[in-house]
Amino acid sequence: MKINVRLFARLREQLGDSVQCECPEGATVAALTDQLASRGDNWAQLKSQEILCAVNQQQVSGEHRLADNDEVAFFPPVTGG
Amino acid sequence: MKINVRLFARLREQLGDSVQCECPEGATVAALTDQLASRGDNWAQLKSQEILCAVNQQQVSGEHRLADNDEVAFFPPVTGG
Amino acid sequence: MMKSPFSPRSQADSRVISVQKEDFDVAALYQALQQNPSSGAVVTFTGLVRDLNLGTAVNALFIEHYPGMTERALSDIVEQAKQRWPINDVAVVHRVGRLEVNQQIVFVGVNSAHRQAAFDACEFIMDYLKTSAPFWKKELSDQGEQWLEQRESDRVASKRWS
Amino acid sequence: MMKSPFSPRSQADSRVISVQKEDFDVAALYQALQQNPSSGAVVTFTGLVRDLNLGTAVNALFIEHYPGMTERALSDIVEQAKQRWPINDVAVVHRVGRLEVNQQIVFVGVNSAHRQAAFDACEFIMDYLKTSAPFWKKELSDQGEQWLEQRESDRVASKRWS
Repeated sequence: MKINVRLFARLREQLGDSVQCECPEGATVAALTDQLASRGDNWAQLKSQEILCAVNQQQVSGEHRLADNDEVAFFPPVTGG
Repeated sequence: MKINVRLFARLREQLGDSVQCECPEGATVAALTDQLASRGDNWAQLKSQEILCAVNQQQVSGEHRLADNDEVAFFPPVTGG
Repeated sequence: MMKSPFSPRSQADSRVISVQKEDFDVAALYQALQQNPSSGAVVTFTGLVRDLNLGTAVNALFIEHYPGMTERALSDIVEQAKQRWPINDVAVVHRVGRLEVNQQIVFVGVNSAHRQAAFDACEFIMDYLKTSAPFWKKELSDQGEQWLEQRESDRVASKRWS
Repeated sequence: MMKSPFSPRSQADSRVISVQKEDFDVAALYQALQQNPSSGAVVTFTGLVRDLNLGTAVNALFIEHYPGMTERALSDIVEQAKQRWPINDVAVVHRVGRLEVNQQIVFVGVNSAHRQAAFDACEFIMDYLKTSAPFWKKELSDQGEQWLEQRESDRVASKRWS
């Protein structure tokens, strides 16, 4: 299935705005994170404890199961206000 | 000595804006309150627990000793804001 | 540019304390509080005349004060707030006389580097004002005139800071 | 009369949630919050760009957000506040893009019958916004650009409500 990955703040600056991934049916967020982390050095930081993940604009944990065409966002802790 | 008594809110409406008193040298606020209370019915309420007293615009307790020409104010609990 | 009620900016932090019949302009008061470059937070409180109090339909309020003592009490409260929190500028404005429903009664505005100090100081000033500044409110309704009683909740609120 | 951003007054209480590049007008936002006759209290918070952060002289901020998710997160936070406190109208405005020192970043305004609910809800919204709305700040100083880290004090502040 096709997954649209978006990145924000320092992740966006280091890894780019967005990337398209192919994932096996029923993959979890954790599996997608592993797949992205294997791309090389800077991508490994997605596995850091502090990086947050949202699927279709709702925050989720690693066990969340993905569906075709999901929008998955990775970002550092928020600092607005 | 001469004491200027001022009244506020419902005390002012019932007893008048102000009144001049003659007090013996070294009289306390409590003594002045007794003296005023003896004027009759409506004046007795000055002895109520909830009535506050200020001398020269600073809140004081009954033991406070008065001086000539002091301004003494009696008023109910405040309700501004 | 609008004249700031806060006197010279290069000087120490300013205080505005005013007891007045006239309405006040929240926009101008806010603007003055916004101009301190070391303030990251501005908190304002405005009290209004409500149309309903304890089940009574209110037409208007009449507010009496003790000229001189009121200003002194407000200064004391602001001074205490400045000693307790790292706040910069403070403005307290309270109206007296007859006020109609929906009109503004009181404004408290505080700025500070950080938001928690600004929130706490603003609440503290309002809580103390409610229990220790000599103002009295009379409610005017179709049932007649009535001096308000101090609320137990206001006594509790001011005690939590001591 | 100024057009109110709060749509029809006779309807249920209103919410304004806006994420925008443009500056906002605190006077207009306040005026809308002041017009509810059953509100006796209006509390506003405004966050500003400070000239100094953790010892660094700041020239400007750049704020990034996640369009769509940010608005949804702010709506959720306001909804939670409305469930916890008897508040009436709420306005939350947050700017994005480049902001200079002393400029306005964020506004939260709440009205309510009584002041405690208005103060608490306003603080709650700010505390949750700081830890759960997807905004990121980059600081621009003479030392270069730097993404800010979330403060421990902000995590603690948001936990006190749970």
